[in-house]
Amino acid sequence: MADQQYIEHEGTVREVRDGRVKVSFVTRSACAHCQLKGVCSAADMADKEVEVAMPAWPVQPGEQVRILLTRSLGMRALAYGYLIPFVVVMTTFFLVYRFTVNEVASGLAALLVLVPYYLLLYLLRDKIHRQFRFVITQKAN
Amino acid sequence: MNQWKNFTKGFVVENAVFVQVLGMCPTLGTTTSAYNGLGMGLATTFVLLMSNIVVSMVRNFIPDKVRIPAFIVIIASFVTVVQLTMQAYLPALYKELGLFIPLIVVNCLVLGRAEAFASKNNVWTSAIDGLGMGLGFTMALFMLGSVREILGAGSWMGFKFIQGDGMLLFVLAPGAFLALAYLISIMNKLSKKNA
Amino acid sequence: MAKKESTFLNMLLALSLVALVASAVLGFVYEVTKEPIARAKAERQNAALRSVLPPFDNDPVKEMYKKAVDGDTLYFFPARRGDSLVGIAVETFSPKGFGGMIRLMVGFLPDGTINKIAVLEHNETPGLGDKMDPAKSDFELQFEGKNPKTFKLAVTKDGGDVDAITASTISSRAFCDAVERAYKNLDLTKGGAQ
Amino acid sequence: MSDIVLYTVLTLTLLGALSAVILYFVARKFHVEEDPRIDQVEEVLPHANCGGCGYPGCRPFAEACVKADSLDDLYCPVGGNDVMAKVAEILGLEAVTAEPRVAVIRCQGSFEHRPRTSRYEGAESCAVAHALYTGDTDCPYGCLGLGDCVRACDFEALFMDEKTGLPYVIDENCVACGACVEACPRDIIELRKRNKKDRKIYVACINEEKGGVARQYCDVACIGCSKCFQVCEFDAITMGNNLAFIDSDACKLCRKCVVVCPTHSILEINFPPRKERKKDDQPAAKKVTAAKEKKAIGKNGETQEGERSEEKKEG
Amino acid sequence: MQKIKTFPKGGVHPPEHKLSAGRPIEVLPPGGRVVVPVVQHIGAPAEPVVQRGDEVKVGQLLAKSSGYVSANVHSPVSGKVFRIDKRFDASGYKRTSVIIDVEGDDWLPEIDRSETLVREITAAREEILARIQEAGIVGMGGATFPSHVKLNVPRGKKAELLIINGVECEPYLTADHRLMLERGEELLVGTRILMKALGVDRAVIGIENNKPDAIEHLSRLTAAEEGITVQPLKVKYPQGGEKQLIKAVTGREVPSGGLPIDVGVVVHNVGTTVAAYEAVQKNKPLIERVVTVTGKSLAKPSNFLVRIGTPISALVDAAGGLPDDTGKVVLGGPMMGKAVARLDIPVTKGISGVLLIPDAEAHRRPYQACIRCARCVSVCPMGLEPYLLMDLGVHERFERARDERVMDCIECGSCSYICPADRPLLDYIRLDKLRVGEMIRKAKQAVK
Amino acid sequence: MEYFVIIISAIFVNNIVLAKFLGICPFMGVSSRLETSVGMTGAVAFVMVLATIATYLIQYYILVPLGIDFMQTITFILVIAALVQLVEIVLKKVSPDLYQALGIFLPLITTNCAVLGVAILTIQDKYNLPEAVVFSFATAIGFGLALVLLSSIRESLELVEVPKGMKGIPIAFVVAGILSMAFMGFAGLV
Amino acid sequence: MDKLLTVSMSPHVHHRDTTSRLMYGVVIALLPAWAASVWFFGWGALYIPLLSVFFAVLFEYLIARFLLKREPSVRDGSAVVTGLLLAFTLPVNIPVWILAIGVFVAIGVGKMSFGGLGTNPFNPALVGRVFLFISFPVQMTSWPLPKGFATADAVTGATPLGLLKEGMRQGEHVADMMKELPANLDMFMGHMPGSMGEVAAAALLLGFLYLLWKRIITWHIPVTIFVTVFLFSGLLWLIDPVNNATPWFHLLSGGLMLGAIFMATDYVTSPMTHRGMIWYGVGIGLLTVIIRRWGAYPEGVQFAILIMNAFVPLINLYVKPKRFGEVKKNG
Ligand SMILES: Cc1cc2nc3c(=O)[nH]c(=O)nc-3n(C[C@H](O)[C@H](O)[C@H](O)COP(=O)(O)O)c2cc1C
Ligand SMILES: Cc1cc2nc3c(=O)[nH]c(=O)nc-3n(C[C@H](O)[C@H](O)[C@H](O)COP(=O)(O)O)c2cc1C
Ligand SMILES: Cc1cc2nc3c(=O)[nH]c(=O)nc-3n(C[C@H](O)[C@H](O)[C@H](O)COP(=O)(O)O)c2cc1C
Ligand SMILES: Cc1cc2nc3c(=O)[nH]c(=O)nc-3n(C[C@H](O)[C@H](O)[C@H](O)CO)c2cc1C
Ligand code: SF4
Ligand code: SF4
Ligand code: SF4
Ligand code: SF4
Ligand code: FES
Repeated sequence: MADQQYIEHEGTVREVRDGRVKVSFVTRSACAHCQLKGVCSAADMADKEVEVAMPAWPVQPGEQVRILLTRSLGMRALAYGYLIPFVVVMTTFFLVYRFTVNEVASGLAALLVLVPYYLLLYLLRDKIHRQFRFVITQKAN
Repeated sequence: MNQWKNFTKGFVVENAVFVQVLGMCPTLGTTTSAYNGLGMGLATTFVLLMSNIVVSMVRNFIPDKVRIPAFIVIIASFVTVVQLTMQAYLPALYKELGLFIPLIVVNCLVLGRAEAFASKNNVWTSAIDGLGMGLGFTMALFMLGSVREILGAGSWMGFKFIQGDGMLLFVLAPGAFLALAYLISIMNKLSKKNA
Repeated sequence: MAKKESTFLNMLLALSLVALVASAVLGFVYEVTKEPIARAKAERQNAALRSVLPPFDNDPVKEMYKKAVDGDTLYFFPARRGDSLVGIAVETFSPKGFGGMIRLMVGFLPDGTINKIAVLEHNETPGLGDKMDPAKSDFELQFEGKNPKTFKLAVTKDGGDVDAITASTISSRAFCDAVERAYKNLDLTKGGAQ
Repeated sequence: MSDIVLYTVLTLTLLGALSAVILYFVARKFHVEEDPRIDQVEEVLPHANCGGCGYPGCRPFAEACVKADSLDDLYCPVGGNDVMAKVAEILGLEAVTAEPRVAVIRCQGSFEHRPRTSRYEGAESCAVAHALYTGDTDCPYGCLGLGDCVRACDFEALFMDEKTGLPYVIDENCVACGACVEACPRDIIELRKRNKKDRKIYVACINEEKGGVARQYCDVACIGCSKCFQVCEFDAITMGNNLAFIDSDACKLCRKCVVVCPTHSILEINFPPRKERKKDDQPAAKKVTAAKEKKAIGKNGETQEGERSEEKKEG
Repeated sequence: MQKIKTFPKGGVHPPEHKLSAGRPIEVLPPGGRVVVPVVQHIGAPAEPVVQRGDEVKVGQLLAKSSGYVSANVHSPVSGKVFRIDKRFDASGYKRTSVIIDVEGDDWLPEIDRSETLVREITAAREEILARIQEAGIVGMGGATFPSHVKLNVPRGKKAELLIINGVECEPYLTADHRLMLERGEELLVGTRILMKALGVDRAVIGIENNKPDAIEHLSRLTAAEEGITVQPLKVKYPQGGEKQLIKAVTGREVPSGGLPIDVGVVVHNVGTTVAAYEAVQKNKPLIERVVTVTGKSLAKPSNFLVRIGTPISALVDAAGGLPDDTGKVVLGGPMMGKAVARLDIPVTKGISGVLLIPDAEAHRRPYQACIRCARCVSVCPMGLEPYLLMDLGVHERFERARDERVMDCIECGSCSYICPADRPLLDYIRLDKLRVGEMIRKAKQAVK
Repeated sequence: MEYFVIIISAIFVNNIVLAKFLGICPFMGVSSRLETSVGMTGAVAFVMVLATIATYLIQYYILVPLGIDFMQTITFILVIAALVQLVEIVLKKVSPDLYQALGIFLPLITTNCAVLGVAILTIQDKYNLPEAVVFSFATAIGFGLALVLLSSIRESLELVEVPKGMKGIPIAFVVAGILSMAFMGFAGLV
Repeated sequence: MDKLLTVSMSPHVHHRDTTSRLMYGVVIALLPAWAASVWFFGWGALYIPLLSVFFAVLFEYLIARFLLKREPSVRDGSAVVTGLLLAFTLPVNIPVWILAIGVFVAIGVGKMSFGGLGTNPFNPALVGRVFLFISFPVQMTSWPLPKGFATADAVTGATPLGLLKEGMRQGEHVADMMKELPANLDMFMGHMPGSMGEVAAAALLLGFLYLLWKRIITWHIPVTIFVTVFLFSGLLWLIDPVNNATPWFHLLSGGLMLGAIFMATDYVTSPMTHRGMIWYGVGIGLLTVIIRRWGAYPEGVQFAILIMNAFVPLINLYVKPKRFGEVKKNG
């Protein structure tokens, strides 16, 4: 692995309340060069928000900060969000197809298996919440 | 805005291919010859022009939040119209362009223009914009197609001017990337000089 | 004019309306182009048939029959002039092309002599294998008027009578393979009988 | 109407309605609309993405402007007041105007004023040379001439003058982004108020050594004699660390200080030539006879430079 | 004699040119004016305790250490303090120094100046540490880290082995070599002292086998000594680097970012060891050291025992005068030494050699594009990728440089030495280290 | 058709980007960072498989029976767009943290061109559903392979002095061209 | 004495090797193969490489000077190596205009587009070669027989690998074809049709020894390629000797020797660590055999090297040298 440990974004502090800080940021890396980035797909340029624990220094709304996520967490998010459901969909499909040899049944089963998957995620959301910790640091300079 | 400027901006300053690097798939995939490039460009231009007009016409009826799907429906309809018409009257070209005709739907250029321009401007201006951008796109495809055909097959618009073949690579996939790379580079240089 | 608010109803209405209009238009266009598309399709086949067969006055497409061979299908189109069979066109194939499947239309005269060959579909390299198309080189000419009974449908390299396209032995072989397949499965009597 | 058209209409309308429902929820629950004003603001920004505003690029700056309640802390040095006025107009806020600034190089130690004492070889980087030693002259404050600042400038506002070995600011190009100030390991560059016609007066030296020592490194060093300080009527000059400093906000460009400086370390730039005092206007270079490269090796066995002169004084 | 060992990864073998190896140490008497910088070590500057005009004696305290990681500075000469002022030193900048006009050679009486070897170590552990600290002893292998800090094993750690660094892997230098030959007995007593201070019962003297006479001499002497052995090592630069030496001798690797003590080892240079002997047994502070003066065109390459503060020009004169073709003057060896712009700078505790390089060899060839030959990667003893670190430096990608462990670089220069494209790899790596160091410090502050 | 053949073909021989020219925009846009390329590949694989299953069912069980397969383009694009968004909202509802983490990790997930292209290709090439699933999966892998290679090369090019006129997009196209040339070596493997 | 002292950072001494020394070392290592080539293919094999070198240097100079506006650095010799190696991969009867196009692509597209020496991710000579191979398949696949200086208009024939592929397409058994194929000894000496520089394995190995002796390259890449090809093709041969050629045949035929010794080892386009080089070599070996055995083209080395070139940045990113002190803390 390239030894870089963090994925970094720059964001703006939105709100400080009850020891939690809301930070918003825009992911820009992908379509940075494209002038029509706002429209080519609906979710592209959404302003995203994360909540983090109060850092060690007094933050103020409006302050520019760096949001850090450890790389391994990013990878884990990828796994939970896309890779595992992907595998689930594929396996369901081929399992059902194996036994029914029916395209409609297996196809629908593959799509619908996402429902329980997401339900599971929902049930585990607190656990996930504990896993995914973001950190903010002050911008250098 | 000055309508003439509005029309011509798509050719150089805001050229979809060379400057904005949009709609790369058809640009690469359909330019095996100048003729094919021209055909694809014109098909796109048609969709662009029509969707710009319609979008601009209905822009005030569409609530903001369903803007995008509504535009997609409109664009997709015109794409289908092109598809059907081409099948009916230009079957050979349709076969050559193949997959890339339906893919006009997702060409960022088309949706982008609808969203960024037509949804904010009146019908006439939008039409000019669509036509200009479309023709600029067509020009780019035509140029790329010409380069590839001349280098790759030693012919232009089907007219053969050398014996034997050219550098075959240019009509194949790698040639598309290479030719486009250097065209963009050259165009960048030229447009910088002009600006 | 004021923009419409994004209420649920508005959105639903607007989008449905757009969809409605769009689909109506599309349905209409489809209806209009249905005929020409069908015609264009038929035209292509007819054009191919006409180009490989001597003049005929029946509709070979109507008399078409199939034969499943080597995991794919051969199509036979008998052509007549008046009552007499003037030739049979065979839509044949070979999977051995450089770029995979190639499909040809081979026109045979009633005695089995090859009249002409048209290329329907191929994926060969432009400038190389695609020279099998009569429009692009004279390769096909050497088949015209030859009877496979005496003319060995194989490239010279393999001991046959066909001069391969330069640097495209593979495509040439596939071409021969397809023609050979057509010839082998051609039942000249059958064409007349049906 | 044929069946086909019917089916078409039905399917698509259904689909359309379905998407509408989905998208309704998307819109309500999820999709954060980008404020269109961000695009508008970004549009008027210079697109230099230089970071001079303190944000990583023009778009983040635009976002910051849109989100901010006032533009007090937001300023694009590249676009300057004009652009900020436009931004303010879009956002309906009050623009703050900032005095336009420009970079100045506070070192005149060109080849002829500063004797070489060694020859630097190695990475073309002021930072590297600075870490190694005083540089190829003895002055530990002066410009190293390896162009870190030039490389840092995104606006082609700096170039290395081959003749003097010093960087030179092209006033028209400089947007006061401060990149060069960051880059210089010796903190030689300062952003100063950009006056009318780009006129400026500043002490082009930051040598904190005592006068005699400073003079040994460089003919045009500020020796901290306070003459300028005394002559300034506007309290624009402060003395400290054997060095004079002219506050560009207080300076009224009267040019009195320039003439009293015994070492010609105060520069006046973009002023019309003075008629009456033509002689003195000649740059100090004249007096200092041509380049002298003191031989480091020649000093072998002698004591260090500073000592000699001071010894004399002591004696 | 034992099996010849070396460290496994990386390293180079530049031509050795040990011109002065056969020349015994000469004593260079003090004279003229000496310049004694108050910072001759890593850590906080010492604070001057004398004033202009004071009369001082040899061995008298001039500047007092100002913290734990700091070191005393003693007067190397007797005479009058001319002034306390800034003077150029080996750092390339002017730094506060005590300047003394030499008058006579008047030593403090408590210093034992006799030649007799005092074998018996009477001082207790604490006493040894105190003496060493008091004597201002710092690492004489070049790092000038205050020795008492290294000898004071932190709680929770345990020293098992002392390694005496007699490797002298730099080309040209012979100071340590001569010291081992001429003062072997003192070296061994010094070793015992350090062993006692550390509480270890084993010590290894590492010597490269291009010094067979030193190996033989010390082997003979150690034959009778229990717990002290001589370890011959294959000639390979930078074997003298602490981490490489430990790896070569023990096979252990000091963890990245860690200290030798993390693997139970403490390394000291032979010069330091002899200085420790003198401090503890003879009560003599660190006021002189052995310096090799050498160079291809030099008339008389020599090894001198000189007082701290003596200008290097005096050394050069004593070695036959500055050759006409001198193009570069380097303090230390050619691989790690520091080039200086002038000869009027003083010898300090960490200067082991003065190398005069003829002009013809003094210049770098203009550098070219990196051809990715990977030689720098294969010679780097720390397993870094110098080509990458340089590119990162040039493009100011310091965060990535940090992640690529630029801080592990020991600045041995093997990479720059080997690069066929003559790239100034180490120059930019130092830039990286500078910036990354700032970054780390800033981050630490932010946490606080 | 054998799955193995489909996989080899979709990844190497007829690589979606290098031979078929689909998804070029994200290929150029996302490929400047290796890390996003990896994430992108995962996301694309998921979306492609979902979209393929959905569109396949619609094609053969709605459009074809009704005789309105000319509506393919318009229905497919709507279905794909809705599906992708649905996945996102659900994810956001179900686990905001996960959603946030993904947001930090990934710039965007939809790559219309490639997804729609694959959906249409499965129909055009007359795959059955299991084949279609394998095909779309392999296509995503092929996309990811090309993307990861290009982005790693582009990252390494950031540390050298690429000529001014070639910097950015042009040089990325040159790399893609040479890659495409190299991948021609796989010709005939299937 | 009048001169100033020079000051620079350490180190102050330098190893004597320079870029151009290394490059000309490669040229020297190529001389035996060149001589063999002239012996087998006549004077053409002498002047075509010379022309190629001339074009390479010329194009590099012109592009650097007039397009990039940089100081041309043609003296480093890398263009010479590129020109020479490109020529060595071509048949001796290559028309000069095609050669010129190939060199232009190699230097212009393959090297200078990226910024010249050291920047190119792909082997320039191979970029040129593959470009020509795809663009001019006719001219690139007609191989003159090794008739020495005898005939001017050489008769062409297929290379051993071409024969093999052709035969396998026809469904012939390899064992039967072995009779038509040249004997191993002939292949080792280079008596077979093929590219100018690739035929004489013996001469190439001589060059390999020279490179090793002069420490211009390390053994890792070539040896891993040889071993991988030998083992993999050997395995296939053991499993199915009817449809697979012997491992010796694979080692000695085609461009494997030239590619493995001179082209896969190009510094710029190969990994930076020894472990990385081994991965890279294994990749090239496997791909070569796969393409030869199952692909459309008879020879796979050129593609295999180019494909693995593309993996080099990834390898460099993930296969790091073993860092000193990266062991678990205190065991
Ligand atoms: C890019 C490229 C495309 C090719 N396309 C074809 C083709 O479409 N048909 C064909 O028969 N050979 C094609 N070939 C050539 C064959 O690989 C090769 O020439 C074959 O072995 C036949 O050789 P021969 O005709 O010289 O006997 C192509 C070669 C290349 C490099
Ligand atoms: C590259 C390199 C080479 C070194 N070479 C030597 C050497 O040859 N002899 C030596 O005593 N110290 C050498 N050192 C210094 C040692 O690492 C270490 O600082 C010293 O041995 C510790 O002893 P000290 O504290 O007594 O100086 C070298 C350091 C480095 C980084
Ligand atoms: C900041 C710093 C802290 C150190 N702390 C200790 C320590 O606590 N104990 C110790 O034995 N050595 C310590 N050292 C000394 C090093 O281990 C090492 O001996 C010194 O840096 C010289 O080694 P070298 O010349 O091989 O680089 C420290 C060095 C530095 C730079
Ligand atoms: C061992 C060695 C092998 C080389 N192999 C090649 C090669 O295969 N192709 C080539 O164009 N240049 C080769 N070069 C020359 C040089 O590295 C090449 O032109 C660079 O890739 C240009 O940036 C080689 C150089 C060396 C030292
Ligand atoms: S000269 Fe300095 S302040 Fe001015 S634009 Fe350049 S970098 Fe910015
Ligand atoms: S002003 Fe500073 S950064 Fe610029 S050349 Fe001088 S020392 Fe370097
Ligand atoms: S990177 Fe540092 S440790 Fe490695 S060889 Fe270079 S100078 Fe030595
Ligand atoms: S030794 Fe020099 S040329 Fe070779 S890889 Fe390292 S930096 Fe590049
Ligand atoms: S992704 Fe295909 S056109 Fe943009």
